[in-house]
Amino acid sequence: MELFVFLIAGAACIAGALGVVLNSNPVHAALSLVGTLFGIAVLFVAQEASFLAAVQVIVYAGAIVVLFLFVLMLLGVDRSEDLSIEPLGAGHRIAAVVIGLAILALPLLAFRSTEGEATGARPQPGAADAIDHDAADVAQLGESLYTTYLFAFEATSVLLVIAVVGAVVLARKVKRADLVDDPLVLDASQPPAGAGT
Amino acid sequence: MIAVAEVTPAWYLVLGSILFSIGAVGLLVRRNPLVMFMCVELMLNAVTLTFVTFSRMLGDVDGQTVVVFVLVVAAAEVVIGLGIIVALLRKQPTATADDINVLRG
Amino acid sequence: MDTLDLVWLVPALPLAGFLVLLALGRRLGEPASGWLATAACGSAFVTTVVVFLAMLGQDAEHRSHVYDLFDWLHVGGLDVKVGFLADPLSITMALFITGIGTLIHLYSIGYMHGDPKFAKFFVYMNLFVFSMLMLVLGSNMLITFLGWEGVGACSYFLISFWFSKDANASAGKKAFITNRIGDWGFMTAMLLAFATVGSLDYSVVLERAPEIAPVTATAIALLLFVGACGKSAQLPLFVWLPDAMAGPTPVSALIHAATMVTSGVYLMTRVNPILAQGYDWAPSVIAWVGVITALFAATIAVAQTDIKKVLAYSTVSQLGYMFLAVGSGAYVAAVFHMVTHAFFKALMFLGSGSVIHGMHDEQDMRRMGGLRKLMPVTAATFIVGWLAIAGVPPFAGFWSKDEILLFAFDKSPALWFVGLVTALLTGFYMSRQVFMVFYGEPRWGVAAASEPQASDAVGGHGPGGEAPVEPTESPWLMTLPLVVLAGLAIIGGALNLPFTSTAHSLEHWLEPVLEGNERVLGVGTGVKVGLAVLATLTSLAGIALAIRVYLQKRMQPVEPQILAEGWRYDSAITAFVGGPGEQAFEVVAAFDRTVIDGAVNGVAATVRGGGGGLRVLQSGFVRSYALGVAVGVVGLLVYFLTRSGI
Amino acid sequence: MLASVLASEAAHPVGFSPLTAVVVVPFVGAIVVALIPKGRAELHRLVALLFATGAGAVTLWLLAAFDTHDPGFQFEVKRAWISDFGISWHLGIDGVSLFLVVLSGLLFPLAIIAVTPHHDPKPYYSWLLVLQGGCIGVFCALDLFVFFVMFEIVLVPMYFLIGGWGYADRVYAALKFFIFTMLGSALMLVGIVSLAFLHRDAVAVDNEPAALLSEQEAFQAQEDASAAGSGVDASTQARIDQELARADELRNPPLDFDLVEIAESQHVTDTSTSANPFDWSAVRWIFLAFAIAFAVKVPLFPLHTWLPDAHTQAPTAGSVILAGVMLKLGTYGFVRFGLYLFPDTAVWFAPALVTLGVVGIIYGAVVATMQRDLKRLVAYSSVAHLGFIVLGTFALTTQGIQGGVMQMVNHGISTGALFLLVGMIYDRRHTREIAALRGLQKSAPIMAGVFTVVMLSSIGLPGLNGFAGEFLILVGSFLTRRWFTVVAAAGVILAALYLLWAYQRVFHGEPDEENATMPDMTWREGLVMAPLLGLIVFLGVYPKPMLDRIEPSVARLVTHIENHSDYVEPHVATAGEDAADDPDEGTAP
Repeated sequence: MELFVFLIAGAACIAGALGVVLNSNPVHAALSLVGTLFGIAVLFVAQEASFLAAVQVIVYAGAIVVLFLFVLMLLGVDRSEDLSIEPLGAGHRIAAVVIGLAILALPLLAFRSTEGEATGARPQPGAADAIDHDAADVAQLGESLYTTYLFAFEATSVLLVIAVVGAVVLARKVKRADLVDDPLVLDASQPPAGAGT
Repeated sequence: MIAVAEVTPAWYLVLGSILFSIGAVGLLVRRNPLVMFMCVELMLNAVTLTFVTFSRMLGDVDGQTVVVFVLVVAAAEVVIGLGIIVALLRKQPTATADDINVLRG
Repeated sequence: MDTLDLVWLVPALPLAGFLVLLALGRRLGEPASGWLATAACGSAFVTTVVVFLAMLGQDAEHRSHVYDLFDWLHVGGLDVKVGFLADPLSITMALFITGIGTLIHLYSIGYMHGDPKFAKFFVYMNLFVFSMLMLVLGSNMLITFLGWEGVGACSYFLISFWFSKDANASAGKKAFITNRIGDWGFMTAMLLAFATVGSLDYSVVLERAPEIAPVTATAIALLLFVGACGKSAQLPLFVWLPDAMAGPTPVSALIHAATMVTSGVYLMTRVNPILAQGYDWAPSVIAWVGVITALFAATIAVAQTDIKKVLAYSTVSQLGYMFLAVGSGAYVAAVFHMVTHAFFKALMFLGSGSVIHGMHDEQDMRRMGGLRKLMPVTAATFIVGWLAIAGVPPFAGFWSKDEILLFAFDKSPALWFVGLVTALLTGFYMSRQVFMVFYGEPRWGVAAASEPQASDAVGGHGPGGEAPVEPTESPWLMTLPLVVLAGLAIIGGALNLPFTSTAHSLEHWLEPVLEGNERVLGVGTGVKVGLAVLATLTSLAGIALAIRVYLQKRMQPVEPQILAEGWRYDSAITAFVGGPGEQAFEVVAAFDRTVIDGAVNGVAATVRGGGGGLRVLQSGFVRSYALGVAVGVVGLLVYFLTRSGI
Repeated sequence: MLASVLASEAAHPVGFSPLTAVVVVPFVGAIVVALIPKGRAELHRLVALLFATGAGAVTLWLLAAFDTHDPGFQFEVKRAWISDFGISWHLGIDGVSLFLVVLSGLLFPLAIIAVTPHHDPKPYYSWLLVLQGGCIGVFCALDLFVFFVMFEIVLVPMYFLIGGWGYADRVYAALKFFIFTMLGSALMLVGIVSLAFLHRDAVAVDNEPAALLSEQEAFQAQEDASAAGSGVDASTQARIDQELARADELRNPPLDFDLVEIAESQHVTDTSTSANPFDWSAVRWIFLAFAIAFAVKVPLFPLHTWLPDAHTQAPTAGSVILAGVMLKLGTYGFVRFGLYLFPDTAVWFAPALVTLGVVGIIYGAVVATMQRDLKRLVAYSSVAHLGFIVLGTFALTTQGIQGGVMQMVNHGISTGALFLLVGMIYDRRHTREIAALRGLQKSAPIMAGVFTVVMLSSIGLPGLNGFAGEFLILVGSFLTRRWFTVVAAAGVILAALYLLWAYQRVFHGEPDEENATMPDMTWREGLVMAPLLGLIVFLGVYPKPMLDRIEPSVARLVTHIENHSDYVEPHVATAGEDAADDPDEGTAP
């Protein structure tokens, strides 16, 4: 049973991922990203992390991707980019692919040396946060979050606040006056891409 | 019924690394900042997947905890990133990642 | 308290004079400041006399008395006190320094009359007397060195007294630096002495001289001799003395004839035990340097036209005699000649000063002549000096010079012969001077045959004497010292008459200092007399020759240019220093600019260049950076995997 | 020694300590000046002067209260500062540092009186005060870390003084100065830290036996308890734990940056015997690190090139302080942190450093002779003079080191005075070109007179301060380094050469009209020069009070060196003993 789940979800993930990379149209890319996200969520469920699966769907599929689409639609920048050209030179693209393959190949190498068996230290019997398969994972997650990682958790709240403020500051409409030396603002006089030294 | 093969954590990990490398390549080849962001998300998800896998395999909930943090950070990151992109694209709708090179040395 | 303790007063009085004048000199003005300075020096003389009498009261072995004032440098083994050594030698020196010093101070009041820096002149003069007294009275080498450098500094001030003339300034500088070269020797000698004996006190060093290894003793002695060469203007360091004539004439008389230049002789006499402890060839070196200098300078003096230059070179020559004496172990004769020379040479310098004063700063003898009638006193006294230096009996010079030659003969006839030739020349050039200045027909106002090459190099205050003026006798302030000195120059020989052993008063007097290092003569009375007669005849011959040439004009004067230019010795040195020497220095300076500083700036440039090169990597393309990151990731992966042995 | 430290700590109850005061006062002053609103130049000057003189007054009090016969550190104060790293606020002065402290206390007020900045008085004065605090701090510090901090603090104000108030090329000069000295002190920091750690390890090794002992104690206690049958009761357990704790403590002693502690215990010694830099022991490298830092500050040939630029471009006060005090940081460092901290290594390195010193003497003099800029000339003369100091220091004899210490002060006085005079000339004529000056003695006789005295002291004329120090150095170094000394003595000739030549070109001759109209010294300038002249003469005629205070400490230092190395101070045959006969016997260690 798990096999089928894994195969289907995994296929969806990879398909979505490829879709993101290969779709010249950003909107399509965003949509195929959704596929991947759902696939991951399913795999979470398959690994008894149902809470994370839910969060995954809500936060990513529900919030982040929608945010992406909002930006795309709102600013109407959904023109497809020409994948056949590479301003940084063909070398860049080749290098990218090579590196990508390397990043894929090296972990696989590692697996081969362990006969395809992922290894790791098993937790001691008396470990505080060992998974109890009868209890709900939400409970256990919550416990570990609010006890062991309480400080980190609080820190994330601060992080989110900062993010919100930052987003507001960045996205607000800038007045013409301070356009002048705003590094993010590009004049038409800016040299075309790739002309930089 | 066909023979049911055992799904080892390794499978998930391999899947994770595949997703990660796809994301990486995408980040490198795509010029549209939004799409680059999506690729970053891909990579993050690949990592979360491996975390969850390990968490299950080691019978330790910490892995999942980390995933929660990853999600939060990802959210924050996206918010800021999109803010920047909005500011950028509003000025120049056709801007690609290569146009933002004011920090050229 | 012991009367000998008063010795500290001797230098203290001029010092006090110096300080007072330094503070109030300007306010006192002329002539009060002059009188005050004279008083300071005179009182020092009186004190010296008191001490001298007190010392006469003692018996021979108690005549050496050390009086320490306070610790100067006391570090570890080194213990140097500011102390004074009163013994026959130092008191003899102090006597004629203060005595002649007072006379010259007196003279200066007249000579410096009307000079804008009248007061300052006496400030320097008192400071000089003080330093000179420290030099001779110091109880250890370091105090002597203090005086040694002090007189050097004073002579620097006084030579470049009229500093607005570059020649004067250069002369002063030259004197100081040349002396410094000698001082290096003195300093090193002191270091060696301390390292060997562990003290710089004469009492210790000299008393333990016999323990010093001959090689060390020789080294010390010769290094001190280097110092003496500098101070007493011997070859090869005599070059500064002729230029030093740029100073006011009283200065030339006091510093560059009577006192300072003789300090080298004093030093060598003082350390005679060390000299005796060294190898035998060491004294011969000194003797030969001395006699060669004497001859060398005498030849130059023959052709000088500047009245003061003649005297300057004759001084060098006479100092040569003194070193000849020291080298031949005739310390008494050396001191003897030092004293007599102080008399007649000071006399002649003051005389020449009086002439220059009377001629309104004319120094070229070719523009003088016939002054005998116009300046009777000056002429008379000058002539006395002339006879004295020429060695005509019974004048002072005869006795001292004769004794030196005697000892030289005993050491080696060769030395004696050179000395004799020098005596001949001395007689000749001194007579030449006298005739050119005081005899013959007046030539002032008449332009000399060729423009004098020397007279413009020496300074005169006020306007130079271009306008033909009637020379006049100097005021009594200037003539009085002349008369006194003339008297001394006549009777000075009485200090040490060779006839009976009791007449050898100076020798007995200096006995305790010389500790039997005085050479024992191996010649009989007959030889002595013979030599004396021969010496006298020689100098008379010189005079006679001069008479034929310059008085009766029977022979053409031979004054080859090369002699007038002092064998071009000085000019050669100047050329070297100004040429290769300066270039060498310039090379080093250039090395500093280019190589060392260049290296530093080079490094800076390299860094800047490197940074510029690395700028290229900072392309500003996000994706390139991302690529970089990715490469890093791969690198790390590879690293970890290989480390885990896959 | 540690005991004495504790004793003195007891002697100084918390609260007042003169050294802390003298170090802190200038810093406070700097803050105060900084707080006074802009544009009130006179007030700034007044306050700055007040604080500088205050510090100076305290230093004079120190001089008065100093116990002449105590060779050790006096007025010592030691308080825990950063106790985790064993860093303590440890100050103290002995004969070596006393006069340098006084010098710093003296020169700054004079510099403030003498020179008024042309602009921005406020930062100028507060930087000057920071500089004073730093300098005094360096001379007082007895803790490696404190020393380093002070050593660094000094750079900053000097950088700004040169860069802010200097002449045409100031920025270049300031940067050069800063980078040069920074490079050196960075190395020194490495040296300090590694030394502290080496010291700790060495202490641990020494403690090992004691540790084993207490462990045995604990073990024994356990044995007895079990032997008695009764289990380990509370008291025994307590004893066991205590013993074990003690053993542990002994095994890991705390870090310690205390100079006196490290130097006196000499745990870290130079074991290597080879000259090959590839198998040197760590200590040699550490010494080298220190030595480079100090050599830059001194500056030793060939690291001197920052000096002429810094001196020439710095404002007059800057040059005065630079020459008067800051160069001494290097030479003082050599004495305190070279000889005292690494006796054996210092002995090993001595020949090299002496050589550099002598080269510096001749080289500096020769280059000085050829300078066309009066200030540059004086700067190069400093190179020569400090060469003498280094020669004396590494001659390792009482006379040499003492002469070196004395010469530090002398050089501070006479070169400081020289720079003041050059500054006065510049203020009047707006040029330092020797060629442009002429016949000043006619227009400014008093200045000429003062210049002459200062010049003669710099030349080393007996009776003036320069000679006393120089001669002691030569005497001292002659005992161990005969031939070097003979060469060095020749440097005396050159000193006369370049200074007299310069004097002739500047003061002698017939002045042209602009030189002829140059005004003479003002009373204020006279007021500044008077104390310096007084010291020049006094120290030359009667250096005894100074030498007496320096001697005990130096003697102690030399014995310290002898105890911790195979060096033996050469025997000087003093009166009564037998003369050392052979002059050529190599007395060098």
